[in-house]
Amino acid sequence: MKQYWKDYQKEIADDNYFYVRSCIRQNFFPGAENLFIDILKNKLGKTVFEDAEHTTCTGIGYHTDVVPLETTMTVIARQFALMKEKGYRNMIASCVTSFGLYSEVLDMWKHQPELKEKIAGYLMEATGRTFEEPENMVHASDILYKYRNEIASIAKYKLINKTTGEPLKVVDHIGCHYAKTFPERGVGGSEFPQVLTGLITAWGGQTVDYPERRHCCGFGFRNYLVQPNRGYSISQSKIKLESMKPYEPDLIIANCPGCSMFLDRWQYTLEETEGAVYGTCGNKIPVFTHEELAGLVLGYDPWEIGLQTHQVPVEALLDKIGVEYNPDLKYTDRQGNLIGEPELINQHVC
Amino acid sequence: MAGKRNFGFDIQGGGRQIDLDHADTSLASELKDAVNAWSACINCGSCAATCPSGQNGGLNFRKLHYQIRLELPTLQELSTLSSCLLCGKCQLVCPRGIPTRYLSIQIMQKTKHYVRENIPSV
Amino acid sequence: MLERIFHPFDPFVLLFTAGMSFVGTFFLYKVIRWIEGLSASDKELLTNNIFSKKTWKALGEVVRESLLHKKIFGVNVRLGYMHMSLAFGWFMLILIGNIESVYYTSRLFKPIYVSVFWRFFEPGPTFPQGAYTPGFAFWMDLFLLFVLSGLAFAIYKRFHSIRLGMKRTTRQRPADRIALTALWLIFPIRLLAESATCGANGSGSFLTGSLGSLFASFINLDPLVLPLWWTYSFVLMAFFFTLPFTRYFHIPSEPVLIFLRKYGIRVSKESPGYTDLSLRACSSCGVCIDPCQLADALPGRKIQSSYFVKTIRHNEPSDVQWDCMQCGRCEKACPVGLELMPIRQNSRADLSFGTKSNLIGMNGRNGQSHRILYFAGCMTHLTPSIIRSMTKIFDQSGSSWQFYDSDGRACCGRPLKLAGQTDGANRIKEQLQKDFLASGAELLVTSCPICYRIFNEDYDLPGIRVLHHTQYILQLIEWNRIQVDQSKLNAAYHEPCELGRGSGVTHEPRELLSKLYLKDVTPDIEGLCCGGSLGGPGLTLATRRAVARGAMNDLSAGKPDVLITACPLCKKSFSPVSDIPVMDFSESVAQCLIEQSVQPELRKSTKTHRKLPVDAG
Amino acid sequence: MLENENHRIAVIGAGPAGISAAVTAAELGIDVDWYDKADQIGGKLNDYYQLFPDRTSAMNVLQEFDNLTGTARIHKHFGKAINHIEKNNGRLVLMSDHETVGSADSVIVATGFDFFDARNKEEFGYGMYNQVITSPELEQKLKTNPDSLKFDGEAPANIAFVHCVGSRDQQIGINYCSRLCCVTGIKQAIEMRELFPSCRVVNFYIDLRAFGSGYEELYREAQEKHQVQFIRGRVSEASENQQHRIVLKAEDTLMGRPLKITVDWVVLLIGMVPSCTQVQVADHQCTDQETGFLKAANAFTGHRLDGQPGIFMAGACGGPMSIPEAAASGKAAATEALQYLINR
Amino acid sequence: MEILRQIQADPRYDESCRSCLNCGVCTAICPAAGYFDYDPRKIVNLVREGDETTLTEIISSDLIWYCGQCMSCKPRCPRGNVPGILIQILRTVSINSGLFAKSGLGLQQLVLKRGIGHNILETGYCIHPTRVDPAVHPEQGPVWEWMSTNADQVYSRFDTGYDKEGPGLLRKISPKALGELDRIFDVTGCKELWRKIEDGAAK
Repeated sequence: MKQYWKDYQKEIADDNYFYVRSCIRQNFFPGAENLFIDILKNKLGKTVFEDAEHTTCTGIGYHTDVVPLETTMTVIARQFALMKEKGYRNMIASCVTSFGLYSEVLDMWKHQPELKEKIAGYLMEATGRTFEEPENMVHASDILYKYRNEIASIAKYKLINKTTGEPLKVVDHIGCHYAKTFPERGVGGSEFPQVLTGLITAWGGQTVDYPERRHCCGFGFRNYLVQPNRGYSISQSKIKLESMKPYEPDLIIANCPGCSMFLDRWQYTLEETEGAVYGTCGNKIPVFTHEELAGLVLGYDPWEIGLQTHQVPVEALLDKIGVEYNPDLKYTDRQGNLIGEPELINQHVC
Repeated sequence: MAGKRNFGFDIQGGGRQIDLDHADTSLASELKDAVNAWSACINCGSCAATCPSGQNGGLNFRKLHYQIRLELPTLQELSTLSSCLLCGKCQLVCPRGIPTRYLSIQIMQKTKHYVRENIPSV
Repeated sequence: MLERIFHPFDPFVLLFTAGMSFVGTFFLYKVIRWIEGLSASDKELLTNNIFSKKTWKALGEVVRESLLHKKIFGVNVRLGYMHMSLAFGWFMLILIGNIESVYYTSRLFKPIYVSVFWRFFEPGPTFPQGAYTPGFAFWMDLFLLFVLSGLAFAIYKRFHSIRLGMKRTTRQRPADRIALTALWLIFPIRLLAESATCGANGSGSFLTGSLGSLFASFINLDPLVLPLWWTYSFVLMAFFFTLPFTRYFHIPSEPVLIFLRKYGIRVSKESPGYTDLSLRACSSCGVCIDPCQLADALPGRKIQSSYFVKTIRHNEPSDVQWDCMQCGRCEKACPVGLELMPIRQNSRADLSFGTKSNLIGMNGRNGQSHRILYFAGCMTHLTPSIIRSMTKIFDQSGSSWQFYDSDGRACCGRPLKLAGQTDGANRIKEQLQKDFLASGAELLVTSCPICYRIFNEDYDLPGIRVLHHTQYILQLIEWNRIQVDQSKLNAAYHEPCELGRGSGVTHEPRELLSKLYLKDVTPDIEGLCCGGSLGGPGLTLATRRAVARGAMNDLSAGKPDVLITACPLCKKSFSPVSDIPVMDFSESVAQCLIEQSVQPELRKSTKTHRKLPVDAG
Repeated sequence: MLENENHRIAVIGAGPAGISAAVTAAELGIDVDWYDKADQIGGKLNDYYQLFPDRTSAMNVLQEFDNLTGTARIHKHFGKAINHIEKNNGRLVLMSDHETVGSADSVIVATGFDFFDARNKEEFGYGMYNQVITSPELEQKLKTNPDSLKFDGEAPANIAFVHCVGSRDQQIGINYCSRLCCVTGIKQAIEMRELFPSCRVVNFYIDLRAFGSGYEELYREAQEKHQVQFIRGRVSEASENQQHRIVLKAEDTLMGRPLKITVDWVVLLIGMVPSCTQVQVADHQCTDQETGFLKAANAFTGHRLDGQPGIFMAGACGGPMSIPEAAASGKAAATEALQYLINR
Repeated sequence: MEILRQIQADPRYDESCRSCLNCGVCTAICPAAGYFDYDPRKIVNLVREGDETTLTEIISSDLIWYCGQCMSCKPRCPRGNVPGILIQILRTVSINSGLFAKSGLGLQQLVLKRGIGHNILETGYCIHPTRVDPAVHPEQGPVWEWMSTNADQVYSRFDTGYDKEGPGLLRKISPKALGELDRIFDVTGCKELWRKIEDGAAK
């Protein structure tokens, strides 16, 4: 019997994870990673370890060509070393670019052992550490995919429109580096990865298949990071948004922190520059990360998991699902004192 | 609040994608009726290879002919034809016997006003 | 007083007079428009030459062509006689009639009708006494008979043109039909009218007299006389009134053309007046139709000049303007000597081709100058063996030469001109001219008749002689700069249009042929077109092949072993349809060349500064 | 001539190759045991509409083949797939999964090919989008129900043919060229233009390999007479829009610019892969490591399977082949088998 | 060492630049090809052709700086090439040879090095809330402005560990870890690369 990519299941370890964080995710979705750890520990009862010593993987530096291959490899080797020292074998990357880069590095070491030796030498010379490759290397969204049904079973909300009873139309956006680089490292391969669709359907929603579904969000590293280049970045997101608009999606989820951020921010920018709005009844389309989506259905407080850090307001969607929340706590600090509000974008209510 | 702010970058970009759904093929159909064997081209490039104007740069007849069958070329692209010497070498080397020299004349004739009005220099 | 001037008079003459004055005024009006429509320089030519002996020369030609139609005689005797009898005969009738009237009235100036209808006023000598004694009446009858005989031919031709030795003839437009009928009626009715008059008065000469007395023998002619003269006058009027709108307007136009042409005026975009005159001067005789090779290759497609001239004369849209090969065979045959090729070219809209071309000249590319500049030409680059042969010949001859367009980037501009793109052509000309002069060469040799023609016709190259390689090679042989073995084969020469008819280079190639080959078996026919012509962009490959096959057949009449031509394009056109080898002169010369035949001192090395062409097959 | 009458040749497969092998052997006076997994002759020929390059009806060709097979020397044992050959002291035992079906002195393997499973080229959305079909499916539609090719009851406005699906593609581990998809695409493009004159037909190709006699002429006819458009560039992805039309992305490599078109039908010109019922011979690997097709001992000199005395291969089980080629190789294999029996 | 050799010496060369069919699947879905006058297929070809002058030309031009590194080209190529990775190689060679400074886009490496590069060594993160200035990131919108101006309060709401040592959200990376990073950057030649960027840009 032939195996089609769609049905392809990758190997995902079931416990004892070594977790490495994502620069972008921490910056722009500060609630997401802690939420993820919390779900694993307290909802699924798994062991997750985060090492205070781990650093960036230098991925952005690598893809903007200011950090050479050997350097990135050695930094990654160092993360592996930390994992080994703490006695873990299964690594979870929070960032899709990190994940892709780890995969790339492991693949190159497989084909060029001498390169691996060289890097081991560098690492030893620079830090005196030794490393071992992880036995299992996955992205955070893979874990949620693996336990999607468990999560569904203890979920408080479903991805269903409270009033109409219709399943929510959810756009899934997969970070390019999740599976395009190595199809066999993605659930369902590179063309139509199932990793997010799995979550959406398991939690009651329905995935939207639109023409530009596989198109890149347009981060483009140097093409965003240098201001005059940003036209490239925004035009790519625009292509996606225009293509999905007619399907009237309720929500976009992405497993890549960069994509989540850009699909969120560029909607704001496009409205500012072109007056374009891509959601229904004059609203923009909320963009969630996979952790945030899980947190939402599990009934975490929207403001505790950081939904207020999104530029696109989420209230309309929360109401649609019927999530309880206290508007007054949106912009408060830990103690509940108002921090001061960003310029509020007026909301249309359907 | 439609389209007011400028963030210092161009959202549209080059727009290089050929969009066959909206391409203007009017010129193509005119030429189809005017020049026999016009669609028989196999893009071997013989015409462009032997073309003196091609050697001097600017004109690539194979590409122009091919493009017209897809979409209406830009004024600049069309105006490259005005460096055509009508020497007719292309016609003698065309493996599909397309009267390329006449094709060249026909393209010019049918786009004359369009090009002249918009590029006085031509 | 008036009474005296208009004497003798009868009301019927008014019809004729009206017609006559109408056509007269119209003609004058046209002449003025034509002259207005001349470019400044052409006007100058007119004023400078009108009082020179050129006018007399022109007059002679007018007599030769407009009256005697010498050229048409050349093409076809019967046809010539037809035209001549009508034109010359009628002219004589008018002349003699005039003299006669002057003789009797002893008045030099009097209304034209007096002489035209003289027989009505003066019935002539009594019959039969004076009938056969040469006198006015006698001569008048003689020329009337002459005209009538031509008329008979004309009528006959209209119905069985083939019998007159013409394959095809022109079709009539409605206006032409009326005029034609009128024209046909004029002389029979004149015959009747005169005969009746003579019959009634018992006078007249051998024709009118005898006919008159014959009629008189069984009817009373008196009541018929006046009506017949009325009819005659009416028919004349009808003819004159339609004339300006028909091809018969060529009758007054042609002489004007002859004069202006003699003054050196030629067809050009700048002188629309002259072009219009030329178009008017075409008699649609159809002589140009048979020589056209496309008449066979493109049956049914009316591209021949006779048709084409008619369409543009009446500003009808033409769908054939791109089909003519411009071989010039029709132009050569045209009895009126119209410049059909330039007319055709100018009818092709200027689409500003070539205007942005930027030829990278040799000037500056190469410091050292050589005596000879070799310009192979675009087409020659597609026949590299010609280039190789020329290289060999140049080197053998020890000439100091330079391969101008070794990179195949240059173009002479003639193809643009042929396609009516004069601006582009001129632009190229300017660029090359400058470059040629800057090169310091004294001789420009080209292998391509197309280039040769435009270099000769349009380029202004003081101090540089332009030769086609056939001419150059012949000189080399005559000066013993190279020596050739005569081959044992029989050869036929295909004369390239642009070289032979186009540029008048006819002698050298034949001379060369006789030196190279055992026997010259070229059939004695006007040079044919190979079909490859750059003149007719609109022609499909199939048509071109058909033309080539046709020409090939005619050329192989003498069973040649090899077909020799002097044009790369002709070579390319014939090769695929020929079962005997087709060669350019340069190739056969290179073949028959006796190596090392030249005195060493002539063989100074010329290898420097010369790029050999890459074989672009 | 062969004296010993009780020699028997087995022919496995009743496609063009099998037919001409069986018929030739019978004509040469040998008894033929003829096996095929289907229960009628013709193999895939049964599913075809018209055959390139001259577009004769497949049915007529099949009929002509069939007329040849009426001889008494041919013994049909249809409806069983022979997928294994054992050797039993000199005789070749034919087995259909572990069950002995018969035996022979010489075997001609003509099991043909399978079509590439287009679901393995996910980016083209085959199996996901209804408007994406394969060339054999189009052949079926043309043959049985052309009306099913309408889109929303209307004549389709745009149709795209995608070349090299399951050919020349490292991503799916098929590096060889199936050769015949090109001309199939050309033929079907013409048929679509004739069926729907108003419809634009575009072929996306990488290299156009019109290798057979009459193929190039068909290509030109498609361009000139039928105005079929040929765009040089492989389709990169197909996705469905809201109207369930298919949006294709490719590069027009001759323009050097990306290109987008929305079409009513996408026809994937799928390549040929080894048949899943391809015969395995005991204790011996006789397939090509690269392609998986059967491999002759010496492709230049004959059809004998490598290291398999008495076993010959014919037709597309040895690699992509046109019908005439398959038939010819069937004839050749049969005569080789006969020589083998004589010299034995 | 001439350009082609440098390119081929890169460990990523073999996986990224095999023979090319010129089928164009890469360009077809390349986001940059739709936006810029850019054609990854041609890049692969130019490198395959290996003409030194052309190669020198392209690595001195903007051409190699358009790619957005999305790697969409990787899974599609029938010959298993990865134009996106080949671009990384070309960029590395361009920087090492100093030619990057000849093109406007190449010159941007300086900004990136001083931005991202320094972030890494100084904070241990590629980007940090304190270093994404709303003033130069207007497109980030008012919410980001709110977040970065009130970073302490906002981030602390989600993790008390914010900007403190020990695990947690945007924790302060220990001097020890930073020290190790710094040595790695030394040993593996990143600092060397940075020097080249600074020098090249200075010229």
